[in-house]
Amino acid sequence: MLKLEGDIRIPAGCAIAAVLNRSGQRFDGSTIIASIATMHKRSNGLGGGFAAYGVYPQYRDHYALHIFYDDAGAQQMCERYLMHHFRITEREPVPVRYTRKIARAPLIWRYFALPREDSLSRQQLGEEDFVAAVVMTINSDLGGAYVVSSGRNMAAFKGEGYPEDIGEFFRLEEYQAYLWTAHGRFPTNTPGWWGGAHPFTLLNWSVVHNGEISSYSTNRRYLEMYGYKISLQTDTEVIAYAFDFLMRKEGLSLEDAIDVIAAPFWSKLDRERQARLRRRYASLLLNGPFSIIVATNNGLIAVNDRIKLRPLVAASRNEYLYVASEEAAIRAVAPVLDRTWSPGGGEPVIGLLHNQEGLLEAPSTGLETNARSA
Amino acid sequence: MRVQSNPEYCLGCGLCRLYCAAAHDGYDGNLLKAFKRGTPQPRADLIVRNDKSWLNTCRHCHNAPCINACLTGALQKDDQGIVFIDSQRCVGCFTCVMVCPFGHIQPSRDSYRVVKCDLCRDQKGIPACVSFCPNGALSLTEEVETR
Amino acid sequence: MRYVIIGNCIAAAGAVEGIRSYDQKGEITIIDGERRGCYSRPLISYLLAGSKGAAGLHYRSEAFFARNQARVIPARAVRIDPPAGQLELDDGMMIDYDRLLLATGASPLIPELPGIEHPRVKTLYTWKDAEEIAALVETGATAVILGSGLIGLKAAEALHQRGMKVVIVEKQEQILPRLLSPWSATIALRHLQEQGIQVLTGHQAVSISESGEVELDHGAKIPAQLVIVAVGNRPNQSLAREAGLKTGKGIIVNQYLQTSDPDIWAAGDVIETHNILSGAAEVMALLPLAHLEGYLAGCNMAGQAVRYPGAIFLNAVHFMGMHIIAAGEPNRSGTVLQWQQGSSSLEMTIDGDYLLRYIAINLPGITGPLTAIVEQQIRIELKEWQEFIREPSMASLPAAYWAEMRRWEEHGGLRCG
Amino acid sequence: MTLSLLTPAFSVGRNEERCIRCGVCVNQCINQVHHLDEDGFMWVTEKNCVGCHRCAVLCPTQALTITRFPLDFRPNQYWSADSLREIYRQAESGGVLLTGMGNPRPYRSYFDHLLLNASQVTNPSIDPLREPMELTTYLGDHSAGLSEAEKPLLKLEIPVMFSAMSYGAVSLNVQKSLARAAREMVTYWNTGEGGLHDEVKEYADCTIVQVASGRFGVSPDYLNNAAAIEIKIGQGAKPGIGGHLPAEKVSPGVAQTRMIPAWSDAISPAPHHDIYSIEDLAQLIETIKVATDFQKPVAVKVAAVHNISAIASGIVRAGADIVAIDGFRGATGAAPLRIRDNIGIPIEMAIAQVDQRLRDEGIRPKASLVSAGGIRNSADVVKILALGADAVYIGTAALVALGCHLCQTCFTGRCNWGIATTDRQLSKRLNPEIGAMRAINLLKAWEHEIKEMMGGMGINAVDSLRGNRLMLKGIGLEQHELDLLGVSPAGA
Repeated sequence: MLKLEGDIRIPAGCAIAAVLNRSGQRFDGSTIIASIATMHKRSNGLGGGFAAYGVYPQYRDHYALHIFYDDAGAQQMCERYLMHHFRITEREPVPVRYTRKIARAPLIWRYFALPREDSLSRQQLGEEDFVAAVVMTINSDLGGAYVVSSGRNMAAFKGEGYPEDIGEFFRLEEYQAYLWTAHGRFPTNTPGWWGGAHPFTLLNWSVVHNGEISSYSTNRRYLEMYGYKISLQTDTEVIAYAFDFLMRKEGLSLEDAIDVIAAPFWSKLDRERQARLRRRYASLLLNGPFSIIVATNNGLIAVNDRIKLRPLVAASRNEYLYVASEEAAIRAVAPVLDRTWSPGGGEPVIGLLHNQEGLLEAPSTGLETNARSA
Repeated sequence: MRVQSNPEYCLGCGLCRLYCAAAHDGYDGNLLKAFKRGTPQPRADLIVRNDKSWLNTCRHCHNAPCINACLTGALQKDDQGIVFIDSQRCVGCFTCVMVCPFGHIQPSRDSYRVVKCDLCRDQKGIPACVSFCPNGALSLTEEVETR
Repeated sequence: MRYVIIGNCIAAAGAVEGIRSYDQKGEITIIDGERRGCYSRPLISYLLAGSKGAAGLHYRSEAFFARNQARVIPARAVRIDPPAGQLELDDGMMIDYDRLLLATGASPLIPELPGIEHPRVKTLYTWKDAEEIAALVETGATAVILGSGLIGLKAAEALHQRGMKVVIVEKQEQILPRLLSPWSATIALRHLQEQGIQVLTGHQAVSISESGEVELDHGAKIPAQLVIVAVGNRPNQSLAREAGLKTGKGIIVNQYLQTSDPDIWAAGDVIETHNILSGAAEVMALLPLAHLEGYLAGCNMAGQAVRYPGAIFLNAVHFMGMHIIAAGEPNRSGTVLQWQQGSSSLEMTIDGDYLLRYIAINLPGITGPLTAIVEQQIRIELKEWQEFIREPSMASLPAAYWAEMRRWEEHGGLRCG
Repeated sequence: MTLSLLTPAFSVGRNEERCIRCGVCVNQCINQVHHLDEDGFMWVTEKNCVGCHRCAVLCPTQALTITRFPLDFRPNQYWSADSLREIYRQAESGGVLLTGMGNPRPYRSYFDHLLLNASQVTNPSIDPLREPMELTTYLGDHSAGLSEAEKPLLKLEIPVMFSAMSYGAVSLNVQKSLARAAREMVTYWNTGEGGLHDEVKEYADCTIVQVASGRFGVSPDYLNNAAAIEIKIGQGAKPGIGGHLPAEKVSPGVAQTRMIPAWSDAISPAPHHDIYSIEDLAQLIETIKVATDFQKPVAVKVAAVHNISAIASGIVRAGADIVAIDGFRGATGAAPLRIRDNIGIPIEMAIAQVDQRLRDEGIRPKASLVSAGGIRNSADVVKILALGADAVYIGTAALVALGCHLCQTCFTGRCNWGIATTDRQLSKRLNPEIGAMRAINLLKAWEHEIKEMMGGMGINAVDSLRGNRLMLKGIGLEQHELDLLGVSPAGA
């Protein structure tokens, strides 16, 4: 019997792409679909997905929970759990377009929700920590339910299939967003499970990723020490958590976070702070070949592993920033560009909305350490 | 250039003498041939005194007294500064033995000539005693000759 | 600079090496009176014995002189004219010099005896002598050797090897009187006798008859095919004397080996050498000294100021399988230590904390250090020597000696320049 | 004296066609196994042979062979030859059986049941000859936040250190060799409980000084003349018992360094008599930190015993910056044989459990974990790091590099290799220049191999290997063992 993502670690090769309008002007999903479709051959039809920011302005304060259910029973159980912790303003199935190219789709629902005050105070957690904990509990403990995305004014759309077919299935041309990321997957096993597709998200974080993190177990065991429940056994999940831990919990700047996950070699460090970061967060160095795009409502960052073992190209044109595994994927949607470049290993491409200074809304100032140490 | 002996690390095992003997007189480093079939002759003596031992090596002196004293011109210095003996010319008068203040030069086993360290100048590589010393007590130094 | 060396011998070779150590350009001219090239005198007995060919006699080859750009003139010097800086040769040629070295050596002493002019009475001092003696060798006939010094014994060995019956006549009560003590001489004598050499000590020849019969002082007569006179040598200092240089038993030089004429140096058997142990100036006709003196004189002629501290008597001789090595001062007395085992023996004379002299028979291995101890006057207590003499070997040499050797290695200090 | 029932342990063979009577075997064997008389006749006293191979290695004609003495008992699976011989020994001596080095019994070695991973297709392996490969490791308390002052850390360029071996147990030349090698390779050597000899004080920057129950040589100067201080509670070869350096090994040099009278027994008590509980340890750690002005990390070394996880957790909470755990294969200069062979647990289990326990408690960043005892090669290093250690100590491997042949008779002080001895003549046999070179070569060789293995995994920093149990698969292990080690079986 084939094992599902989460039961076993499945390495994968991939295509990634992202388009950002730095002024915050929204555009529909056809652009990103056209871009990722160019790299059809980089995926094998076993996974595709998108993250979109700015899609739910009407519920910008709500957590938009997109959830896959295996069946109605799972949905019932999960919804009972959700009600317990959230006030749900709106609940509906995610609109899809059934085509022959997409099969075995789960039940896909979305909820616009706010944490219940009583539940929040009972847990003695910050709001975001609370939401994250609920998401992780659903994903690890509630069989048949899987939270696809849980951020505000954002959503992830993913499933088994080529990314362009997934885009068509989710009717992405009907959504408007200022930031789109996309992923086409080439897993080396057939999980046949939609949760395994990218992007992987937590709160506002989304990660699309091409590569294999050889340091997976080291990274994972470190994050587990801080309460992260790793349910998917995917690198992407670990990357998302690593960013969440470093930036949201530890309050690191984006630059610092990059210096942790793609730390420069000891011999190339030019600032004592980089050395200090390496010493403190040695276990969060992402080792092995990867190119990733990490996005939040504020923008994106794309980065390679420190010796650039996977492709990554960036380009800009006016207000638009493009990132992709291949330049062709950018040219396909923006034939005329101001600038294209191939960032070096560990050298991030950062794209932020004009009014933002970091990937997080309000960078936490508290430099708390050892969140759970005794 | 000379072989320097460090009593600090000399074990007194005597391997230097064995390999020295086998490196000369045409034994070509073959210990068994030298000691089972031949009459091997080490070129330097191992001195064992109380708790110390060392190989009494040639200092290859500048203006060497042995060369000055040699009746026949058998003792010579080559271009590298190695004091060596042309055995064909040696008559075994032992005048050199008498004037070597270090007692390095010694009569050959048959007493018809003398033998001394030639830093294995006929062999390739570093002197046999140095390369086979098991404890690094012997070293080939470039240090200026004793004056 | 024009350097001229009179005599083509050991000292001359040393002088060439000394001069060339500091002066690559100056002209060097060597006056070779014997016209035999630079050969080693001690080797002529091997020539006589037939164990060495003529080719093996050379101390330094012609190539050596060529390499050092030293011109060798086969002629004898007959007169020096110091004010003119000139030298006259026996062929009438005049040679100019800026710096002159007298290395004229020595000649055998010839006692005044009736019949000493007999054609079969020879000395063994030069290559030519050896050739002449060789022509007279007759197997089975008797050779009488007057004197049991080094030359006498080497002649005895050579003639014995050529099949002659050899009789040594020694005026003193022991053989090798200048080298050995009575005790060690007895050991050496026994060895000679065992080898079939007849030795008559305490006697001297009084005449040699027409037929070659040697008559001794107690009336005995020995019919001899060959008589070798080996009763001692004397420096060849007539050239120096005639040139007005200061002379004594030999040419007198200062510690830079310079004669009373500042442009003339002297070295080798012809000079008086400072005896470190006795403090006296003596003629010390020893080959190792000849080379060293020549070398130092050469250095000084080339403008250096290297002192020659003097020397000690030292000699290594072997005959008929016996090796005798002795060094030091025979004329001073002290505590005598003796050791004997098999054919080997050692005798040491110690004065206070200083070794004065040693005589080693068939025990060559340790003599180098002993020579150094005598010569450098390394202070070693008597009781250490008493310990050493129980089993003399390199390993049992007193600690003070090894300490001194270490000091030499670390700080330099060998006497040799 | 009555007849001894003990037959020789080894048989010494001499090939007469090769023996040239050079006498090297005679002059090299301190146990007087070989004899040569003036007539050139040679014979051997085999009962003296400990199987150290000094003679065979130095024999210039390879004329010697050392084999087990070929005298078999009637086969008996239960009463082995060794068990009979041990009884004979005790029946003759009436004493505790003494031995040296580590536990040789055939207990399961988990290292030999773990396999490493390598990259194929889905990610590229990295060629260490072409790409940088980092082994830089920092040991100590990493928990300080970025806004706080960083705690003192030890920097290692290779995660391999030299285990504690005291001057007295080993010769000064061993310490000099290891100290030089440590400096060259940017790692650390450990004084053991024997004080710090004047001649190795210059290596302070790469020295870990030990404070153990005997407190030998401990002074403020001693503590400050080091990069770190290690409190030794116990060691893997003999957990629960103290140390005993026999008087014969307490030479004047050892005596001065340990601050005790010469030629007297040096006894380290079984416990520290000021540590009867964990809070006492906390006080000692604090005291040492105060004495060194909080400038140096403090390590605590314990033997891997049954409840090691709880012990390690307590040690971390007591303020230790480094926890060194010594497994049951750890070696010693002298230990009672029954203790060495029967006490403690495997280091692989101990590290796996302690690492997980400290993570579960969220205190893993507060201390580094050093694995000691039984690391034989670079693969063992890689495996133990993947299980969760930050670095390893090597003792036996280092001594073997210096020439040790594991004859297990260190306690006699008559080590033919100049290692486990304080005898001047024997100590000479280890020239520290050669010793240092050999130790450096060993570490360099391991460094290359570790980098090759990491490169194969697609990892270019040792940080990413640490605790990376996905890189391990168990082979031939029971499920409960796999669970304890936190690895999955090969093929799964």
